[in-house]
Amino acid sequence: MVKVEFLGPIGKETIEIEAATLSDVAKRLKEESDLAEWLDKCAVAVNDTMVSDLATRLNEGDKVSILPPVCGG
Amino acid sequence: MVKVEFLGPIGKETIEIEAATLSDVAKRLKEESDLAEWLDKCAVAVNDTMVSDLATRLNEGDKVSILPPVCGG
Amino acid sequence: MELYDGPLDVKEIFGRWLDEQAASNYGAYIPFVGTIRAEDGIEALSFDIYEPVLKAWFDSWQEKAKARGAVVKMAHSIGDVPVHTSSYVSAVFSPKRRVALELIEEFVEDFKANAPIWKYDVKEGKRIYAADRSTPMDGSGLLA
Amino acid sequence: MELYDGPLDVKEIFGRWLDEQAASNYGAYIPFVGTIRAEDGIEALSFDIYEPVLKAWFDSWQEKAKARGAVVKMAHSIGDVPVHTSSYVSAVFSPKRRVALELIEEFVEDFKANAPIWKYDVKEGKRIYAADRSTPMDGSGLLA
Repeated sequence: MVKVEFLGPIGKETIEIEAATLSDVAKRLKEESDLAEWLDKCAVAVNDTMVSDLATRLNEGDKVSILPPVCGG
Repeated sequence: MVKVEFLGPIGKETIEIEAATLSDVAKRLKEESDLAEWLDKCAVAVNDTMVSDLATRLNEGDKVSILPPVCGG
Repeated sequence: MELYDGPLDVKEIFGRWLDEQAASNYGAYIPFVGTIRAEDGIEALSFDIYEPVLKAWFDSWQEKAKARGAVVKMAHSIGDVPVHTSSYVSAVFSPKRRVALELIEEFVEDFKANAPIWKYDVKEGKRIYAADRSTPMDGSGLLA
Repeated sequence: MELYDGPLDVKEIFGRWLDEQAASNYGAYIPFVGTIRAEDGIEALSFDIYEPVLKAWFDSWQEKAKARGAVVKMAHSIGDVPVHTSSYVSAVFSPKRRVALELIEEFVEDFKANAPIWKYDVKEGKRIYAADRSTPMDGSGLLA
């Protein structure tokens, strides 16, 4: 199981899912209708490191963070 | 008569000369050997306004300032 | 990197950073102070921060700055920051003017684009996500 | 425009400018602080200023800044400024981040190129004109 957390304004509770790669996470999250407006503009971190490859492998207990559009300052 | 003052590191006393235009000032200053190293890198102000035209007319009592290379900050 | 609940004490931060670097023989110190403007009837802005990724972002900037002989610093608010108070201070110290001027621009622009911070307007006590002013981070859309 | 004999009280200047603009609804405040580096065995730098032309230069910058909705400020030292103390502070206040970042760079670079200020190294109490670091102002060579 990996943990998927939704940051900032997404306002969705953390979920736990089975996933061997980020591809699996993508497939699973596309089923969630409340994420439809978010996924195409969100970045992704695995264990707090930003990632850019769907083939990224995940291990038991990993944390996947979904980061919506930002505006610091 | 116009007054010509030499700013910053030039270290030359103010002089008074007869001059109807800046051209006249240029002619006169080229005669001063201690200015030989300075004139090609100095800018000029008339009555504290920067000027860029040798034809600038001068009136009795005007102040011409000779400004050597700068380095503020 | 410094995070504070609520508005920043800008003078304290500016002065402390100045003192910290007093012996480092820098030639240029450029802070950037971001202050909440009164506009669109807001009372405040409010901020969420994801600290672990912000820390990684800032650490990578410290490395980039170090490679150019410079030092970067930043402070940001968490939660509500009323109009006309400050939520953000960043700074560059560098031996050289040019490096400092270039770095402060790159640092602030990359901060706006990639620091994991979410902004909300506060109106009548309600938090409204500033969607129109927010930017997808580099690499967004990976899961879409 | 503020001129001081000797080193600047940077914290006082930074804080006072901040307070002066507190109600002006700016979004970005970017000061630039120039500090004397210890190098080449100097004890201090020393400065001559021709105030009337500096004032005219600064006034024209206030107009340029105003046309872009911004405010510029500057302070500079006259005479000796020991190493590790500051001789120069300038600043931009602007509603917008981009304008502030662009203006501070243009303002500082034009200051270096065209502010009528002459710099001297101070070594063993002697003032030596910093010829190698000085730049002819725009329009130089008119009389040559």
